[in-house]
Amino acid sequence: MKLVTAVIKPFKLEEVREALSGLGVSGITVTEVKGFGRQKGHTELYRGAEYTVDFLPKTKLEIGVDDGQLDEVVNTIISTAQTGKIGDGKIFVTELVNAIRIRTGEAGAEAL
Amino acid sequence: MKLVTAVIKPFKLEEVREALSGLGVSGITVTEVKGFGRQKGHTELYRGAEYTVDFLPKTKLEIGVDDGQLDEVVNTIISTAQTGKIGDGKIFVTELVNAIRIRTGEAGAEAL
Amino acid sequence: MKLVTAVIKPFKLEEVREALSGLGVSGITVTEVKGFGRQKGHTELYRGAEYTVDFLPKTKLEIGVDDGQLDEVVNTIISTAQTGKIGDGKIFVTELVNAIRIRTGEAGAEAL
Amino acid sequence: MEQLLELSYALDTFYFLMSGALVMWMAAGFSMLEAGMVRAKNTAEILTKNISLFAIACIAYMLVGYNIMYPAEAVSQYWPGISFLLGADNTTEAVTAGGDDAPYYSGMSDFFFQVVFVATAMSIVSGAVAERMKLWAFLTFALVFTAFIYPLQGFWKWGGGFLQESGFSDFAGSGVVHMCGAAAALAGVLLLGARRGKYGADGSVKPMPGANMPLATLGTFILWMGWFGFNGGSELKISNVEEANAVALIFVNTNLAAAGGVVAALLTVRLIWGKADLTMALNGALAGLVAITAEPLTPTPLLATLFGGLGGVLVVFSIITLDRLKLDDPVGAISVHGVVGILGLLLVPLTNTDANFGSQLLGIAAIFGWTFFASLILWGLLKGIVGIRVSEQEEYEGVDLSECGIEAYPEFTKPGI
Amino acid sequence: MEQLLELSYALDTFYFLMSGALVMWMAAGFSMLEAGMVRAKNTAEILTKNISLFAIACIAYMLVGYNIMYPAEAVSQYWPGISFLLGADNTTEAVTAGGDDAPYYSGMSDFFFQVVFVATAMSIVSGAVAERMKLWAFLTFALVFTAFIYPLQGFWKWGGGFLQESGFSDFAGSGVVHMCGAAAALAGVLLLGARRGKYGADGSVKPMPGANMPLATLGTFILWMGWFGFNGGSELKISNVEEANAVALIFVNTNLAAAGGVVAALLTVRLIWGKADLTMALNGALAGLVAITAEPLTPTPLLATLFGGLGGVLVVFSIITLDRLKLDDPVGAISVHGVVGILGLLLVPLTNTDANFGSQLLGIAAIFGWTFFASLILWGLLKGIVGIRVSEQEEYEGVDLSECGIEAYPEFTKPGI
Amino acid sequence: MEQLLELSYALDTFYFLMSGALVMWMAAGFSMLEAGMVRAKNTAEILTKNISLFAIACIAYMLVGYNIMYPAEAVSQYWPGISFLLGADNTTEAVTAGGDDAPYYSGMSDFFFQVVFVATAMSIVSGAVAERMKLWAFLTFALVFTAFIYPLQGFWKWGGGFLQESGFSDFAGSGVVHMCGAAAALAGVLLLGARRGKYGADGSVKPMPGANMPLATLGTFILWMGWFGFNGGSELKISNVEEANAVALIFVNTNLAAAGGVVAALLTVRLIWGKADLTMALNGALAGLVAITAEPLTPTPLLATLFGGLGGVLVVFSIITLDRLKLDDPVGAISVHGVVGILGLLLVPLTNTDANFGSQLLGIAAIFGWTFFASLILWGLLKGIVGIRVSEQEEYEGVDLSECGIEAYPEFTKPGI
Ligand SMILES: Nc1ncnc2c1ncn2[C@@H]1O[C@H](COP(=O)(O)OP(=O)(O)O)[C@@H](O)[C@H]1O
Ligand SMILES: Nc1ncnc2c1ncn2[C@@H]1O[C@H](COP(=O)(O)OP(=O)(O)O)[C@@H](O)[C@H]1O
Ligand SMILES: Nc1ncnc2c1ncn2[C@@H]1O[C@H](COP(=O)(O)OP(=O)(O)O)[C@@H](O)[C@H]1O
Repeated sequence: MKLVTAVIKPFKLEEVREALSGLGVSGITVTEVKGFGRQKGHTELYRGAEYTVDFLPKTKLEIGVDDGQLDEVVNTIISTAQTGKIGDGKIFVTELVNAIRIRTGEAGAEAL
Repeated sequence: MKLVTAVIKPFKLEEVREALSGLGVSGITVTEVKGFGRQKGHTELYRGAEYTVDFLPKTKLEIGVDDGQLDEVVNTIISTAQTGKIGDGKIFVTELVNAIRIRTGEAGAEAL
Repeated sequence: MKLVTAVIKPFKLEEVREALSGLGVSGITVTEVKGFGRQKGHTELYRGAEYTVDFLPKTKLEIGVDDGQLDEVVNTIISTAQTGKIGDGKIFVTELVNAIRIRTGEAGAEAL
Repeated sequence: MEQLLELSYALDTFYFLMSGALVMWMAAGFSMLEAGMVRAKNTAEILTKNISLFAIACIAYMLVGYNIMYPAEAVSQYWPGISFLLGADNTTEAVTAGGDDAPYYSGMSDFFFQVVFVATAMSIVSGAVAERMKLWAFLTFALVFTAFIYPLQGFWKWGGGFLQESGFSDFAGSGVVHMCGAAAALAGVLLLGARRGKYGADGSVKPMPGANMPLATLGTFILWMGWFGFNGGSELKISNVEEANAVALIFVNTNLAAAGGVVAALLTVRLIWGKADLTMALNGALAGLVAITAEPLTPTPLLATLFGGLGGVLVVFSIITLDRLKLDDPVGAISVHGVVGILGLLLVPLTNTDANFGSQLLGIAAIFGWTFFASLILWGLLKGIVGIRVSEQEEYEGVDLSECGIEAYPEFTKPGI
Repeated sequence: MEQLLELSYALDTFYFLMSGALVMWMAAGFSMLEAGMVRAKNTAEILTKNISLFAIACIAYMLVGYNIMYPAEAVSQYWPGISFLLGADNTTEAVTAGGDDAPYYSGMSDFFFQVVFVATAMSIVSGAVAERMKLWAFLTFALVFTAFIYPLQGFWKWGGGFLQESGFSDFAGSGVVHMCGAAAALAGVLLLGARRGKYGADGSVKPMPGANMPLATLGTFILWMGWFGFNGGSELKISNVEEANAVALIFVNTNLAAAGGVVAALLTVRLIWGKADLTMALNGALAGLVAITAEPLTPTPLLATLFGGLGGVLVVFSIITLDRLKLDDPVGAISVHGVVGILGLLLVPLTNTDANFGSQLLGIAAIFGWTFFASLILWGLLKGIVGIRVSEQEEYEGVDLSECGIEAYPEFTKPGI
Repeated sequence: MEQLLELSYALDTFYFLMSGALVMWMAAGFSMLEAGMVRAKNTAEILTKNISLFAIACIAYMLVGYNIMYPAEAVSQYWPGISFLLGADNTTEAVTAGGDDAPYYSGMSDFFFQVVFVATAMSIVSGAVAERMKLWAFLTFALVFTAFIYPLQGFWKWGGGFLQESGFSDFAGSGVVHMCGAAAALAGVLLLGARRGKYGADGSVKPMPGANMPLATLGTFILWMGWFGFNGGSELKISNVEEANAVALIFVNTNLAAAGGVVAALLTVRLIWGKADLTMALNGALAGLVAITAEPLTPTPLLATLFGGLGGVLVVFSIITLDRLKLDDPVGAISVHGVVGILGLLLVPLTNTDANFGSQLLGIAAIFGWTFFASLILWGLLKGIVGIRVSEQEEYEGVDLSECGIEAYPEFTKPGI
């Protein structure tokens, strides 16, 4: 099992969620985050003083997937979250030692 | 060492925290997240237009634990966070390459 | 590749970000979290009733780094985020199976 | 001379209307105060309650309440009889006839001034039962309270009933309006119970901080301002030197009592806990205002300040005590309007030689007794028939979702957290 | 006698000034209502629009608008001619001369009362075009609207133009102020289009909940209070028994119409959807107020309540219908002020025997026709020359950043989410 | 005739009381403005300061301040002597005696009107020292300022002291109230220092955006409305044609000056930075109001608009300049009330032929000098004895926690972030 962590542009969330649902992914955990990267922030102004907002709003998705599903999940995220403009985000994949469903105690692939 | 990531129902946070403290777990990092899963969202209404809120509020716990403590930590989370109703959440376990305490620079199990 | 997850004191964020930029780290994902640990919360009062706030505000950084950069990243975080007072936070390191740049589809070290 | 009488009538009517507009404004004050003192998830509902109860009060009082409170001819000193709708206004002839019996302000302006008082009394209730009471049960209560429960006791005092005859003294309504509202609130709180999680099994009190302190402060300032109409208008006349002086003194005393309440409450909390709890300062201002409402005319400004200060100290201890008794009142309405309302009534004889403690106690007993028991029965009926409390799940998720279907701050907070 | 006339003049002037101050306060009401009903990312901009449009309206009306609306001598019943700035006030001699032609209140107080009306009309527009219209295009529109478009139709009715002659009856401005503002708003919405994402290709309506319900409620209460000045002041005189009675009745009817609107709107949404949508209750209050504004004096209080209730029902259906027609009005301004404004005008003949349906229809057609088409041309010109809509990216990020460079709630929300 | 005098007395008293109520309302305006312009973590504390300073001002002025400012018999033109509490009001006989010396409004109404002015002056201070000053040190300052510092200079002008004799002209208090408050604020800011992190070592200015723009806007509208009482009431009489006309003109000019301030400030920021910074527009409105306050009666409406506009331009540059000088004033109070207050005083001779620049400069020097140095000494004493600044840790966590123990928005923000 793998844990896929994807940082995407916030307005893409709904689209990605639908695409993943289409693949049969049954669960996603979403966090609002701020991203710092190549994409530059913008300048705001307040009472004559300028300041740069370095961190941009991003949305982080965490999805536990079975090894067999990994590639299609990653590819689906790439194809739906991509705008081609800088700041589209990253996908990180880590190994899952275990996954458990709290409600039932089931562990492993059934828990996803 | 393992990193235990648990997604639970928000109102269970206090109970889980106390149970884990009881085990001697000395640190937890908590994030407010939104979960999408089998549990369905609810319908709201605004000026005559209905809409579904798909994402439900969940709370994510991250806990770095020593390998020996892993099982009791996981079991304790299961037993305290469980309501038996859909949406109780998931536990993901990943391997930790290292853990460091910033204050002292200690690494490994002492850092937890 | 490694994923470095650092939990630090919020007011240290800017300093850490600058130090990491100095190392050539090109991306960071930041989450506002609440931490529970050895550092104790404070007591508030509302209409004659006291209560303890157990969870303290912390900031979580996630940084995907190449293996070669790991040590300097970790050391830089330690040296900039350290105040020496309790509650400075933790760094967790996990193995990255893969990293992908959504914009281009590049994978591996180039994606970081 | 006739023109002078007409002009005088016009001035008194205008003064009445302006005072009434200021009291109407208090509805906004209660709304903001309560919206600031509840948690975010119950905010849209408390706002809905506040604007609706004001609307219901206005209609019910127009239909029947006003006639109960001020009957053309009362059946007895205890029972006014029932009639409906509003009568015709004064004719120019009646006014220019002059003499002691001639009307000196518009009857419609009187209705306007009175109707905002009943709405005030009802607004007191909504805060005490906030965060757990069903919306429609509450609005049903509001209808009966404003059509009947409030007007009847109002008749006893201001409509010429037995309390008036007995020498009971209540200038602008520490009893008739404030304690009356608080009595209805207390009955509701007793039948409703505390918010879930408010009191631990070990007797501990869990704070549930209000979501928006600027709103609560704004509400207090609005009420403070509106109170100039509330007390100032209750002089009922301004058109000669003596009356104008009286109204001016009432403004000054009302303002100073509020000021005394703020300072006293703030010092009290500072001495006890070492912090300056803003919500107590706000309650202190209102307590000062309630304390002076029973008699804003006979105290000197210095005494008015002290009376207000007494109210400010009392309200702090009352709020803590009610919490010890597990009487859960999220905004402190019962303490501010009820406990301090009684204080205000008992202070009257100290400066007003026409008043005495016996009559004051009688008035307190009559108003509290009637309002409390009538309300208890009404809340009880509602509880039996439709239920007055939302379900545990609804309370947990917030009544905004279950009752109103909307969130008050959809972008600032996460639902259900 | 002379002193009596002077005193009477002073009272009427003071009554006018107080009424005007209450109407000025409505500017705060519109600001809060609109700020509460838009999303957080567009809040600073709508506030900027509101305070600026008020300022622009005051200056434009002083420079030329007032003279167009109330010309010293009109060129014809259709065209008043143009002149600038304000004239001198009444002399003591003119006042104390007495008689039917003698001025009985200060001309400056009249200007003050009138200028806040034009600002009210303009405030109606800002809500309907919120969240997507460019700031400076909007302010340019405000300038022309308040200097010229509004005053011309105002002249037709209140300045002694052909609508006045035709027997068209509009006491305080359901048509001249409210429907006029709504007509300008409608023209703007048509040329501007809906907010991105508001209407799905499949005809679905996507809700975009307002960010701050307490603010929206506060705004409604402010408007409710200010309306006492709006309608009450429109009697123009209070200084004798008859006039004082009239003003008092207007206060009572205005208040009850609002109350009727709240209750009716709330019951309507409850019956349709089973929830008590607060925003509809707020729109109901305003609808009740607009419905009674065309004639607050001849209905009985009971009828006023019912008329307000009609407004409250109508506004709910109007809001849903406009959404079906994909006319995107974030705050419901077109429904509240336009659709219900027409209702108000058509209700007049039911209680005012001096009015008739023919003249009312003529008035509606003339005011709507002129305002709508003049506004359409003006919006069209602005669209062609500078553009009236912000870019897609700016709309997505919120106009606060692109137009004002600041956020309304920098610590409560995350920009761009 | 006697009845006419009584009625006239009643009208003037009522006019005074309504004006006073509007000025009292400005306390809510300052509270909301300041609460909106500070960061969330310092909001409950600034609210606590505002309501407490108002209360303290009312009590201190009643106890001694009023008598210092308006002594029955002054010791000299520079020193009024000290006495306590309020005297008896006018008798009917004195009023109906008629003649030039007869009192024409209630003395209590005068006190009421005056007391809200001193509270206004003190409210100016709280904004400038926000986010870092200790609560109790501030309240101690408020006590001495309102009991003594303000009343003494008020006596010099309005109480018949040497400034009055010298021909210094300040109609409603651009100097006596606004610049006086700003001078006390400036002294405080100098001893207190800037908020930590506000100014970079490299001279850069770090913005610390206010947390709640709708509140700040509401506050501005409240102040705008209240100013009608502030300036309008300062005519002191309305009961004849000339006075009524004067009050009406003051309303018109006050309103237009504010409008001019908004437009001018908005255009200025637009030209400099290309964005429409709402906070500058709000400061512009207030600057327009301050600019006209020294003389709202002699300018024409057009000139009043221009004077307001001048204020609006000046305030923008003043705010930037103070930041360059590292004088940290989170809400712009020193610029709005101090710098523009001076402008207002210097504009008087342009339209008022009774005024001259020499006397105006003397007045500015005397008021500023006395207030600034007296305040500096008082702040200095407080600094030495109890400290006036919170600790670094407290400032970082927000003064809400350390001073009040509560959060203003517990559910919207995370403490300490
Ligand atoms: N090395 C990294 N570690 C963690 N997060 C990263 C890293 N690089 C980028 N990110 C995240 O991805 C987002 C987008 O990255 P950015 O460099 O701006 O553009 P792009 O994705 O097009 O390369 C960043 O805002 C940040 O949240
Ligand atoms: N595969 C998954 N990856 C990440 N998070 C998941 C996954 N499945 C579920 N979750 C998280 O767990 C929560 C509960 O899951 P859900 O399917 O609703 O019920 P249950 O836990 O009872 O199976 C979800 O809201 C989501 O936050
Ligand atoms: N075992 C752990 N797992 C996850 N997070 C931890 C753990 N221990 C500490 N933390 C995080 O680090 C923060 C600081 O830890 P704390 O024990 O208070 O002080 P210190 O870092 O000085 O040891 C905590 O608030 C929490 O967010």
